[in-house]
Amino acid sequence: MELAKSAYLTREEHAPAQPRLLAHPTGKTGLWGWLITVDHKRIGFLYGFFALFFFLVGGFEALLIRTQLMVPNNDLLTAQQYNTLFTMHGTTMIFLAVMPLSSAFFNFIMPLQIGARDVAFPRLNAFSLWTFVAGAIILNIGWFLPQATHGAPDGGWFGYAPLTSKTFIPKHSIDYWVMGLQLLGVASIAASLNFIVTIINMRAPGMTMMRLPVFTWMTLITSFLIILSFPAITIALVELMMDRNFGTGFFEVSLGGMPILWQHLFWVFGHPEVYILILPAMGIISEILPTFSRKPLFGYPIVVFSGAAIGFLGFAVWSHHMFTTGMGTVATAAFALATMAIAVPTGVKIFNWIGTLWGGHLQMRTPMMFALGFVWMFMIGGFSGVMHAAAPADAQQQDSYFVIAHFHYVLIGGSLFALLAGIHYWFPLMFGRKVSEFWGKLSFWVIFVGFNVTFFPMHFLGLNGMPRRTFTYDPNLGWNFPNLLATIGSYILGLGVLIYFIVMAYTYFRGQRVKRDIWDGRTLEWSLPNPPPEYNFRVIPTVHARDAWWYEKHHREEIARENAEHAREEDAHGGIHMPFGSIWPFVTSLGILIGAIGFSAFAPIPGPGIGPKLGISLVGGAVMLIGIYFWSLEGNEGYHLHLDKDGNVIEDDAKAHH
Amino acid sequence: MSAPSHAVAARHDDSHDVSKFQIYVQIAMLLAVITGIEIVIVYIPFAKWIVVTTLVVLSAVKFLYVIFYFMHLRWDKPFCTILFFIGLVLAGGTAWALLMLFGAEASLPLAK
Amino acid sequence: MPKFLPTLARWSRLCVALAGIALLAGCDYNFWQMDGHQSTIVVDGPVAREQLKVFYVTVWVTSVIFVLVGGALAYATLKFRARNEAEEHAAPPEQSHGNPLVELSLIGASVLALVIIAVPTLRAIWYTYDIPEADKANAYEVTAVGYQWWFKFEYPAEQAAVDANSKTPLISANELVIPAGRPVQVHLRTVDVIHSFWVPKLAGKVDMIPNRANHLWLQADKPGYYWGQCAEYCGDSHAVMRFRVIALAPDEFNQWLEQQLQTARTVEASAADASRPKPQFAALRSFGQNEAGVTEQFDIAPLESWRAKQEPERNEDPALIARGRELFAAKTCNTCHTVRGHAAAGILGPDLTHVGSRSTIAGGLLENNREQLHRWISNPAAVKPGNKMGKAYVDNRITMTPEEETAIVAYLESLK
Amino acid sequence: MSAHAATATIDHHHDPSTSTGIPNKKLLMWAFLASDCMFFGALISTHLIYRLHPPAGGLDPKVVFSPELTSFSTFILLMSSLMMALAVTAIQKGNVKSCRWSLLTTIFFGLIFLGCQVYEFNHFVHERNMTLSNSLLGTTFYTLTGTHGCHVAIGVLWLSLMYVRSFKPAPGNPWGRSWLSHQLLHAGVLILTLLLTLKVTLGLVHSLQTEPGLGAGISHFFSSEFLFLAATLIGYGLLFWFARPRGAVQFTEANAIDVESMGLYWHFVDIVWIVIFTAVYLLEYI
Ligand code: HEA
Ligand code: HEA
Ligand code: HEC
Ligand code: CUA
Ligand SMILES: [Cu+2]
Repeated sequence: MELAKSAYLTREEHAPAQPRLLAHPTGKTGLWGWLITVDHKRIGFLYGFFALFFFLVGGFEALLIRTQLMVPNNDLLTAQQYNTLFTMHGTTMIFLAVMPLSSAFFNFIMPLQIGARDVAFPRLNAFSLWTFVAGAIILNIGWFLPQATHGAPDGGWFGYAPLTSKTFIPKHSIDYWVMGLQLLGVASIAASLNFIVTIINMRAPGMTMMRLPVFTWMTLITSFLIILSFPAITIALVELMMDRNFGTGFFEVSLGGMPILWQHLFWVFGHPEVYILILPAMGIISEILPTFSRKPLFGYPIVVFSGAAIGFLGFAVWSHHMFTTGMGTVATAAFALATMAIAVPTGVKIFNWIGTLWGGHLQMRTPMMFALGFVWMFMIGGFSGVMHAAAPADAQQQDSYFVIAHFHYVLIGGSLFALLAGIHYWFPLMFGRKVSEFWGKLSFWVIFVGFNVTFFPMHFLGLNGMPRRTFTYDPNLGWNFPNLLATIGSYILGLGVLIYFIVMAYTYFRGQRVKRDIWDGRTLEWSLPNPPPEYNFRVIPTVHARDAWWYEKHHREEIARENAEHAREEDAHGGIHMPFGSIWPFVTSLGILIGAIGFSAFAPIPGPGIGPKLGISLVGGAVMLIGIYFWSLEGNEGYHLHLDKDGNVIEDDAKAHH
Repeated sequence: MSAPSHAVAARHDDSHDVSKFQIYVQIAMLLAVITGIEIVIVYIPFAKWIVVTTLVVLSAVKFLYVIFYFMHLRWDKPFCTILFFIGLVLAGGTAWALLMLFGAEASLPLAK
Repeated sequence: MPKFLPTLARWSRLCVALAGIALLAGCDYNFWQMDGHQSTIVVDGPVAREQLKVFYVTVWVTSVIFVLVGGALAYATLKFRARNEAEEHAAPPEQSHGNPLVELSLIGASVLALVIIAVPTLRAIWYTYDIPEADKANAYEVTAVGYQWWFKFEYPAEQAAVDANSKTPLISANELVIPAGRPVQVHLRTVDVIHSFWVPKLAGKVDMIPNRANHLWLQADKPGYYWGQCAEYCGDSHAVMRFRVIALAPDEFNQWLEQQLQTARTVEASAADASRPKPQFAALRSFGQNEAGVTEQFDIAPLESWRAKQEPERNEDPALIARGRELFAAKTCNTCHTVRGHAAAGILGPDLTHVGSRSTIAGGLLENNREQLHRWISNPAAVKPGNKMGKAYVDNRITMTPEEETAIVAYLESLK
Repeated sequence: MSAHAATATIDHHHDPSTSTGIPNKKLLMWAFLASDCMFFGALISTHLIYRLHPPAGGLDPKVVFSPELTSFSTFILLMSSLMMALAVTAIQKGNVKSCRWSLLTTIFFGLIFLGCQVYEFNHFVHERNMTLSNSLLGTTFYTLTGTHGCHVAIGVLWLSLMYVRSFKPAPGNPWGRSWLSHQLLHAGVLILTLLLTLKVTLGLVHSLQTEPGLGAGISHFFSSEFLFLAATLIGYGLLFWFARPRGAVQFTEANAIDVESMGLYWHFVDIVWIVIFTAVYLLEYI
């Protein structure tokens, strides 16, 4: 039976055999289709969509910051507005832009790289997505509420106690921050558990751990960092929330609390967090450089191992953010040395990337430009990191613009460049179209120049004593020119970003169509047609070598024989298993959102008044429980697809399977 | 997805299945006894360090029995053990480091 | 070769050229010299110097690595680049997988480079933490207390007169006066949130954390006037929480102390005054939000300007000052401010006993002159958003006519 | 896989559909527990740090705590762990009935533990004057043990749902049509009955403690808790009715992995208590 050409089936055609109270929604189109989707590629796309949106928002906030600082004693913004802006800029960029953008690639690319048809728990994946969206909403909700009593978060992105206590910021702004981050934590942990199980358990036959593509390895390590570091901030936030709403004394000096504890708990999370931001980027770079050098990654095992070493060491250095808190000599020395040690595994990666280029045939395509830009910029950012690690020098640099320069070099020159490279690199796979080389490279150069003009002068500003988080400065301190320069740079950077986005949007609709595997790729995702079908692999591939697809391309007959045999086997076992879509993850997240709004927006300002708070929270809790209940009743059922040899769906049966 | 026949065979020479019930009950008794010892020992006027060490060791024994038997790490693939111990060791290490940091003289809170 | 490449090359060359010009044009007087008032590069004390040395070590080591690694990277990129269509489509190169020997030796080299950084780092950690044993006896002790958003300075060793028969440790605000050439131990405390004490030219910062006894030490090589700033985000007006450190030669320091230990100066009306012409006050100017509170002249010789502040003005108006003193109580200023000897003992705001002798007010934000005093007391909330004095104006319903303001300003200026 | 599972024996230590042979759910649970270690690590650290630096004039835990009750609930939690382990073995052998009984006992012990905790908190607040916000000890103690209590409560909820799910009729079972409403009702009655049990038990303990003499205590108990007692008994009657045999169910040996992952969670909650019992309670007495 010849059905539709695509694998996108309608609900009627696949009504389940058994009558049921709540039939599985199987719609594949329209808004409903997006809400119920459990397809890792669509979820990845949604992550990317929201992340890029919030990147623009965060960038817009940055431009406002820079405009305020363009000239001394500017009064474009009030102190209050400025403080809100940098808090939200930092929080947005880290939690709502870079992390979810990495997550977009984890979702979209990782299962394809290991030869899987989906992640291990597709509905949990949808739940992570929607909970992330809920967290983003809570974080930003304050913009739209009365500023005097609500307002967006304004305690700085690391929200040091006791400034964030009710005594000093009685508004709800901090409650939104607490709840927002809490939800983002839930989303990230759930997603990461899923990725860990997927990578460890869902690999195609022959895909041993030491054959995993480096990007997948970095996904795994990042996921571990997330599940092991987020609990620390979750607990810190719980304690803060208790202090704010239930009068506990965790950070309350009058009861004997020690606010320094917040800093420790925050940075126990915070430092691994920065590696959560950079490791996926390093993974992307480790895919792009070999592809465009047309040779395997230099020293694969040691690159993988150094990634793990960075992740592990990352848990032992948190106090380098606290060198100025008077920890005493021994602790300071220990953390300084541990921090420096991280330069070694990081250096290994840089060396191996250069080794990869060495002797290759470098094709200077746009992704490659961004990747090379990454290596340069990240190196500079890393060096200023080592300067911070030298604790006595850091006593002068901490909380100055030198830190701002350091981390924007690693975050933009590092993480962001790699993510932009990744978008260019995988765009043809995701959408079947390719960005024009000219416009791609142009956006690269404008971003590259703008970035350096913005942030290089900040090193000098910091060394010349300009503290961060200051909405104004006096004209007599020698900071005028570098600030002006930085602001001009940020406009250039903004222009570059704008070009980048316009080009992407244009390409999405009108760009040049390309055939599969346009870069002559090395890893399995390139073996798929673009865009990949819902079931990813017609036949689960058998992996024979590290660069699996490269090997397949050079052993075509052997692979064809193998695949035909596997296809027969699979058909005999019922065909391709596909999970049903489900609305319950969305409902669960919706319940969480409602509950969190109740909990943050109506937290008692001082006194008890818990009426509306309790009410709304309970409604949210009930919705959440309903979601979970029906979700668990659904069981992991799905339907089967059978394909003909051209990949058309020839038959499918909705027989529930386990 | 058929279970390979050797797996089925392997299952049968696993004698632990037969006596699992007894094992569990015995371990539960052991754990109860250890708990009893713990409660008693804190009241015995030994040197402080002896009591602390004993308590830590006894708790660790209970802990290990539960994870290796009740949670059958003993019979599962070692990977599960590794996975859990990554978290356990990091959590323990972090807790230890925090206690050291706060124990250092430089971080004593202000005397009132 | 794709036809866009020449265009692209032209574009990028233009961009790089523009960037270069922009950077070179940075002949702003101290962009490259790095000798601003808060410079960490041009420093005046042993602690800051030690920290700078460590910084230079890191700069040199990383620069060398940058040249080597960057060189290799640049070389590889240029050398192995596909230059034309044919090279783009050439057969792939040898699929080599790595070279353990190279990798191990690079790891070794990195470790070595880190050791070069680590050794001076460790030395400096111990040196900057505490005053060297030999100098301890010579050290001078002060306590700095952070408030949202100003600094209180206590001199525990100095007993100041409250009235004829009681004394209290000397307290000042926003300007820390220290003896030059002597190590100074600064105890760091806070009454509310976390602040950080930072005088870049003298020493790196240490935070003031609630429920924690932090300290730092610093020393000024020679007499001088130093800029400082709170370096930890502490709420709305963190950006304008500044202070000054004034280092004086021993004699001058003692002289200053002597003056500060006195109770507040009381200007008596004398017969001579009646005949003296009344001072003319300039018309009050209204300031824009965030308008600079400092003048350029001040910067040229700040220490001299500070010294000039120590002397009483020549033509004071005793009647006006006396009126100001009355108003200071009438307007409830004394509930928050201390003026030793003038029946004002509030502790929520800075001690004003000798406010006239300070070169700045409002936490180092405004130069201490008639105009800025007017600006401050007429609307403190406009100068420092969220500050307690602004709140007090609302809570206590403090309003002032320009005449009253003038009187209070005259009074404050008389408090030398 | 389900069709297959019904016919062949299942190897509970090897799942051939995954790369490592470890079932996905088990791996997920172990990874989560690794993460949970960090949660409790941070909380326990907070508590211990403030015990290391107690504020001047703070409460003395030796005065506040009552070791007898805590030892009792520790013992109860251990026993619940045993029952949980037995539930897993039972279902692995395909013995649904024995599994159900073990689950119920586990739930019951879990509830007793929770009851003890509620009692303890209540006692500390009213008798020992330690509240969440009047002392740092209260702050860290309640937050830490309360978080553990939340874990237990979630576990109890999960166990209850699993118990109810074990009655879900197999396909082809004639009364399968109405199972959803039936199941909802069953779950509701179960949870309500258990809560009532808890309430009644607490009431009994309270009466015995506050009234002079056994007889007075019991009569006070009957007079004050009569309605609750009656409701509880009705609840148990309904539960028996719900649990009457009605043909084949879906819950089989193949669900062993579900029970097992839940068991992992439950045992973890137990080992966290082992640590808390030592670090929070016992260490204070030396
Ligand atoms: C992507 C994120 C990212 C990454 C990868 C890093 C990487 C590093 N960071 Fe950074 N860091 C941040 C993000 C990041 N950081 C952020 C966001 C903050 C500020 C938070 C805030 O306060 O708001 C911060 C702050 C910060 C501080 C605190 C500063 C302060 O507040 O006082 C310190 C201190 O040690 C530090 C150090 C380092 C070090 C040593 C590395 C190393 O991992 C770098 C290693 C890399 C190299 C060294 C380059 C390549 C190596 C070679 C070529 C080999 C040879 C080199 C040598 C032997 C030197 N960082
Ligand atoms: C990944 C993280 C990330 C990224 C990508 C960025 C990107 C940028 N950041 Fe950010 N930054 C942080 C993380 C990041 N930052 C953090 C963590 C802090 C600390 C916060 C704190 O102290 O609490 C910080 C702080 C910070 C400061 C210091 C504020 C202060 O301390 O007072 C400054 C100042 O210049 C700055 C500038 C910029 C600029 C110019 C960009 C640019 O790269 C932005 C480029 C993007 C654009 C310019 C967007 C272009 C969009 C348009 C042109 C269209 C806009 C229109 C609409 C939305 C409708 N950042
Ligand atoms: C809350 C009570 C409060 C009241 C009432 C109050 N002040 Fe203040 N005052 C402060 C605080 C707090 C500051 C420090 C503000 C800052 O710099 O952030 C201050 C600063 C000052 C300063 C600058 C001192 C310095 O060295 O920086 C002057 C001058 C001053 N007040 C004068 C007055 C006068 C005159 C009045 C009455 C009309 C008054 N104050 C009423 C709290 C108060
Ligand atoms: Cu005080 Cu910033
Ligand atoms: Cu860090």
